[in-house]
Amino acid sequence: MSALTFTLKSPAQQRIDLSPLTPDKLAGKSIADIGAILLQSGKTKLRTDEVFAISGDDSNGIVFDNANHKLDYIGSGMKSGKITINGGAGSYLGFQMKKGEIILNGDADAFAASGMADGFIHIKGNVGDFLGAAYFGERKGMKGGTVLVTGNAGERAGDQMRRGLILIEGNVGAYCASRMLAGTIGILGNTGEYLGYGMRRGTLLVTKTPDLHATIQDCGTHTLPFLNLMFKSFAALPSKFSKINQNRVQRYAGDLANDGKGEILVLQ
Amino acid sequence: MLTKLTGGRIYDPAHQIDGKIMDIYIRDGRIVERPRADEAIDTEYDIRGKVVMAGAIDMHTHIGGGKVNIARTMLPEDHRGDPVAHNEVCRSGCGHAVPSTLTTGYRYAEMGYTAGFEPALLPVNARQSHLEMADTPIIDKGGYAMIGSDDYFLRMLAAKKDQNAINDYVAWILQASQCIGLKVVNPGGISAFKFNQRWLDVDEQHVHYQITPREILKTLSRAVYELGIAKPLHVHGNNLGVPGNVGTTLKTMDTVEGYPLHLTHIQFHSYGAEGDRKFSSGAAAIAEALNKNKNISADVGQILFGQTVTASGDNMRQFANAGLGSPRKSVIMDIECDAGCGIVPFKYKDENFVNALQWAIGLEIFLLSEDPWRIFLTTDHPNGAPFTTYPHLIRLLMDKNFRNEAFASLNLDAQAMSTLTSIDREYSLYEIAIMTRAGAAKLVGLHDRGHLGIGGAADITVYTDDPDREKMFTTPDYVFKDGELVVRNGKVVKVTWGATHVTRPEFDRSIEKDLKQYFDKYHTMNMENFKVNENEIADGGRGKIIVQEAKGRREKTV
Amino acid sequence: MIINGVTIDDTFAEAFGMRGTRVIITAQNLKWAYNAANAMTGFATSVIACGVEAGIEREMSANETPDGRPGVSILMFAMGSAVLMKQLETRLGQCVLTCPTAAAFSGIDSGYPEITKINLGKNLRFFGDGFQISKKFGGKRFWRVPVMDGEFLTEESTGMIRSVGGGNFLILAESQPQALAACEAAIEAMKKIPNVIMPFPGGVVRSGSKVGSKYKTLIASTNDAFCPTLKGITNTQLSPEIESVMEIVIDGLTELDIRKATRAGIAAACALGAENGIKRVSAGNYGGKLGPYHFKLRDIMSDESLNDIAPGVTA
Amino acid sequence: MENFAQAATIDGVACPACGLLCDDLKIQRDEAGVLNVVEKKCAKSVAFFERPYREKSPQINGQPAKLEEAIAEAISLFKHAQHPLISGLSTDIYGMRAVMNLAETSNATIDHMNSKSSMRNLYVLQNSGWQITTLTEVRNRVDLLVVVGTDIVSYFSRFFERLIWNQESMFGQDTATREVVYLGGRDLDTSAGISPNGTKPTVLPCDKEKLPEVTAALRALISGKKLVASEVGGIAVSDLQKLADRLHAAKYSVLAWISSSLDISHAELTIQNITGTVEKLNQTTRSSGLPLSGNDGDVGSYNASSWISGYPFRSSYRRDYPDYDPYHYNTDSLLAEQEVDAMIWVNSYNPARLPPESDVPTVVIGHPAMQFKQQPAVFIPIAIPGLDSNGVQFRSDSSVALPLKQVRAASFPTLTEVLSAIEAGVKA
Repeated sequence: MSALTFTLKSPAQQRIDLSPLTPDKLAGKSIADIGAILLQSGKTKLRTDEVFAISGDDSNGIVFDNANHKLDYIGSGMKSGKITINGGAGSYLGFQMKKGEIILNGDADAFAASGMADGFIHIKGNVGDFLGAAYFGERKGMKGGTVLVTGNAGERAGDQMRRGLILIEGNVGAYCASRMLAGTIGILGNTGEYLGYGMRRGTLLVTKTPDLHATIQDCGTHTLPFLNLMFKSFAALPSKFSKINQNRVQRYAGDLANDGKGEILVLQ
Repeated sequence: MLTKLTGGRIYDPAHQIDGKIMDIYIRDGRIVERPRADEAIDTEYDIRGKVVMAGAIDMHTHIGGGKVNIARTMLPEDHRGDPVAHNEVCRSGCGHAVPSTLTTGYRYAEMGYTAGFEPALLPVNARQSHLEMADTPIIDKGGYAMIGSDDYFLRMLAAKKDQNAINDYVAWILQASQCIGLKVVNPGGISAFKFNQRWLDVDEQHVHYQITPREILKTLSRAVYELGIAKPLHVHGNNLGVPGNVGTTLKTMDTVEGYPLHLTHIQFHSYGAEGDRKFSSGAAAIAEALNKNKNISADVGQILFGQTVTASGDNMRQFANAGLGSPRKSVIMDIECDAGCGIVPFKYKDENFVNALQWAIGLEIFLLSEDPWRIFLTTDHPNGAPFTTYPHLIRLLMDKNFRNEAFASLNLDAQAMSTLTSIDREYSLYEIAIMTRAGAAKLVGLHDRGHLGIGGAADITVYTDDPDREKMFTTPDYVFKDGELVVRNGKVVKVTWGATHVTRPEFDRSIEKDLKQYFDKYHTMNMENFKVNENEIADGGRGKIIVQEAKGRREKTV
Repeated sequence: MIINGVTIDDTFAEAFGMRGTRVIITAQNLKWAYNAANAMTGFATSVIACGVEAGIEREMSANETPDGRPGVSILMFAMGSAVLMKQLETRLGQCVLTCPTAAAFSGIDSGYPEITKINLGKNLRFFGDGFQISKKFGGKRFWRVPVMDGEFLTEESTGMIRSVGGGNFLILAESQPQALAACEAAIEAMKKIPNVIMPFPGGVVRSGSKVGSKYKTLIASTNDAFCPTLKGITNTQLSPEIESVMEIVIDGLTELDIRKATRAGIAAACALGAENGIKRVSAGNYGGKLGPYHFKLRDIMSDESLNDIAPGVTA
Repeated sequence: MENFAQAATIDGVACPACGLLCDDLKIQRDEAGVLNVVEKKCAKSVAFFERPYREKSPQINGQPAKLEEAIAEAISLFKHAQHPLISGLSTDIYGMRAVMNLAETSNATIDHMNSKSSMRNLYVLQNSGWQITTLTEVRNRVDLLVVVGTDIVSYFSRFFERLIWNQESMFGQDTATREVVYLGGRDLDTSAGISPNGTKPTVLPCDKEKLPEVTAALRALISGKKLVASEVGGIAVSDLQKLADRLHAAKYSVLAWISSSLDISHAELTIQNITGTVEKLNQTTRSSGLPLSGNDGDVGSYNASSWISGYPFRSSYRRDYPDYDPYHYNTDSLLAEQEVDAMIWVNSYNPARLPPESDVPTVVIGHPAMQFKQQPAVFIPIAIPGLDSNGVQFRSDSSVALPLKQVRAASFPTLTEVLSAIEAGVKA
């Protein structure tokens, strides 16, 4: 068995919705069946084999080669298996993902891990805005699982995040953790303005002292035993986060405008 | 063009026809006499063995206007779950809790409904309501103008203006807003909330106007009666949803002193405060009062489980309920010193004690109310459930076993508080035809609808008799709207545009002098622009107005 | 059977099914872990009046515990799940939540066929008055409750399994000091066995009981057949030279754990031998009618396989 | 049928030049069709009504063309596009209906020229909802007006005249005692906030970029939280606390903002702090938000789109059903990414609102006075609702829709006529 591999034939003008191509949806299908699956692009529907050269037979491990930022909804709603993307990914990577694993060797566009329920996403490049945020109108963003970003993340990362873990090795843009409800976001790089704006609950772990707005207030320096547990849980991750072992933090809490039970922990 | 429906089993309660095999002839949108033998039948439908009823009429459904559209706008996540693709006949849209206007029309028609009435049309927002209803295809529509918390009326009442003056204002409002009925929501309460009153019972005074809901109800029900408007005053009472509000509702029945009164979504007003959780069924008391007071009618406002959204003019109560919403968001508005609105998404759950009991209370009211001419089948769409659940609701009423099975899966504490399973009644097809056709037409005052008599509009629904009543009422074989076949096998085959029903009791035109001054002094719109012109509804050739008779003033006061 | 001059009676200990759980308590150092654990397992000798039987199982080094601090594991047993859950919450709340630097974690997550999740800190979190914070690591939920010394950290739940309580043996000796010395030796040896506790003071109970009493309201009373001062007036089980009898009661997560502990304990007592006044080892039972578990002393003492450390016994 | 060749004085004219949609204007028309606003004028209404009427023919690539030719050209551009966009959408409800029909038939995405600001409010509506009020309520009830981040009059000239300093109010309030507070913004024209009895408004200025912090602080104070900071965005916390106390004491406070003036990124979060403040206040007293918008028909446009498709603008018919993605379906990024390959730009009211410059072939259907820097592929001048044709427009508060009346003779086709012709061609 070799990985079911989709190699993009040529760069697309219009974004292509790849939500039909997940391991669980392709299980048991022949290459011919898969080739005939229609993918929305612009106003038209393209056959999968028009868009991709298809090879391999193991739908439990899908590979997209030569991929780019016009390929949306990769791994959307996926329930099992693994998707590896070589190149880049468009928006909605792992949208409302239920389980499984996505490895992106490249950058992703906006709304990656939006509404994600469980599973693991590793973005080895940068990711756009609204990482782990909610679909429009919904009150909860990411609800579980782990997202690891080796590069930088855009604005509003973790907006309305409800549960789960986002670890960003690089920098994050403005309004990271806006309206966050719960869960944990770790950031090793720089943070943008209005960090934790409207944060209701949840934990932000940063290594550099951020500029904070007035409704997030200092609660002093503390040694927090739970950090031991947390860093232990990071140990197996392919990430710089696995090296952290320190439980002394400056604790800021807020956003007081929004009941104020979130925390920003700055590693000392 | 002559069409014959051959051999169907007819249920036409307006003519006391209960399952008789008859032929129906249609010409130019009307039901006609059997033609002469030499007249050619252009189209014949062999419907032998099928059940035939007039097109169904939803006498209370929120299908157009500000709060409905706010509900639509604020729920993209709900639409996303029910996208409606276009086909060769129908345009696309969205379904579920608050469908897009086009989809609303299609889905009503596909269930055999040929008319629906927006029960809370704010006069100040009438133009929008009619615009939305104009974009609702196939079915006929109409609105009940909502007053009773508007400053102009409350001023008149506080100033003890003569009933004739009130009647003139009511008639003017109906004309200006192009409506067929009059509605009052939480009488006086919407206004009271703007003065920071959080509660208003039937005999409590409004802090500013020093008047009570009782006076409002009495005056308006009398106005409706004296103007000869067929549709009794449509009342959403005080204290909606409040445990123990059954007392308020019984008092509300008394306020009108014998004038006709329609209590809408009465389920939400039939709660006791007994038991450990201080929430119990008041259905028995309500049904008993309904059975006794022949001047009172009601629709139920049944709740059914699942996600929906509540949209109401009652911003006082919606504000109080906003915290219970799911997902947790709400829009609460004060509107133009005229009305208000509140929109709160809601998810009714069968494992929830209160929701489960609400479900049982609604069904108890249906089953304990003896006169199907005075009780109507509604979910208060979308407040209790989307209108697309009607076939399911019909099955609950017609099939005791089905009902009892559903009951058995409810919250156990709620089961213990309900006597539903002790009620053996099953609605007959004839009774369903009364509730959803003949009775509804009579109530609203649609003289040419809701029946299959000669001269009636050919709004006709043909079903395959199926012991699974949900299936039967979900997928009619044929639906004719004004004589045209619009639905076949539960799918729209032709899109037509229904009419808007209004009524126009006469009034003293000179009242506009005072009204104009009032508008200029206090309002932010011109009185002339407040009025919706008939041409606006007929605009684009897709709408027309049908004026239903109002039999003039009956007993003028001196 | 005679070991080192000590007669092993041909009898059995009769034990009951119980519900058992393990909790790991950590703290800044062992001293404070013990302070919490001792309090939590205090007054927990017998279900008859304490609700639960509890004890410290063993010490844990920093690299064994979830939060990397030193700690101890405690076992707690009760006759039913409801009472166990209630006692666990009460004791955790009064003895660990209150104890400076102490934290509590689940001690049973896997390794048993049927594990029921029971509340550990789940309801204690409300002490946080809304300021409590939940965190989930490795599929397990933890609560951080702000308290005056920092944060009380507790796992949300721990595992409860069907286990065995009331394993026992009696040491019959020629004098009270000799009986006690044998018990001490037995307890020392038994403490090395995982998954068991000996819930009585110092692991030893002197007030062995029988079922029933002349007083209608009492369900148990002194085991007069083993009371040396009554030798002449009761239907005694004691030979004339026996002056003192002491009992060791064992609760264990499994039947096998109790067998191992029993063997280790009797062996240690017997090592002192008849020359130190240890004459007999017996066990308490009710004729086999009440408890489903029968620990036959002679079988246990002849079963060499019990010396092995069984797999899966790590805490 | 009115004879537009006759001079006339027209009362009660509704003015769609801004979202207040004042319908108390008096307009004079001379025999030549020249219009003068004679009563209740403001700069915007004068610009709108008094701009001289000029005949103008459609254009293809800047060259005059017949209407049929221009429509044919638009059809060929639109029909073959892989992802067409209809943007601008400055029109009335009748025009929007035609937009929706064409959008569905051509599988187009739709967006409004003001969507960047409209979405700030719509995001709030869709996420948390809000508690708001309407113009007549403000006119008759407000006792404390807090204006956030704007002076209002730069956008809505007659706001104070019509809604705050009105002489009479329904409930006997002495309107001159109404209090006005400007919170945030710089260099505001606060003169309109001076009461007729000379009382000056409270002005608490700050940079717009600090409004997220200032509104958060106010909400925290309203909720009874204590702030460590002594000033926020240059405003003393003690001043904010005074404002919080006044809000708690007011009987019907109104917190007004203008989404287009809140031109800071992620402004919806700031608006949520305003609406959150209102929500908190309503636990004990009455308070309402007042989102002001409605210019270029944006409120009517999203309302009509919502009832027809379920979604406001920034939605699309490129699938067989409407879908909604306000992040991606926005004109600027669709053009920048070349995701769309043909655009129709609809602009009825304000000729200055040009389509964004891009390489994407563009059909402009709009105000005859539009002057282009970048010549569109096709330009079709149309009748202006409320001037050259009848129409219906929604007011800022979304609760009131008013008829727009034709007030002069005009030879331009309506947007509906043009779009319906294009739709017929796309369908064929």
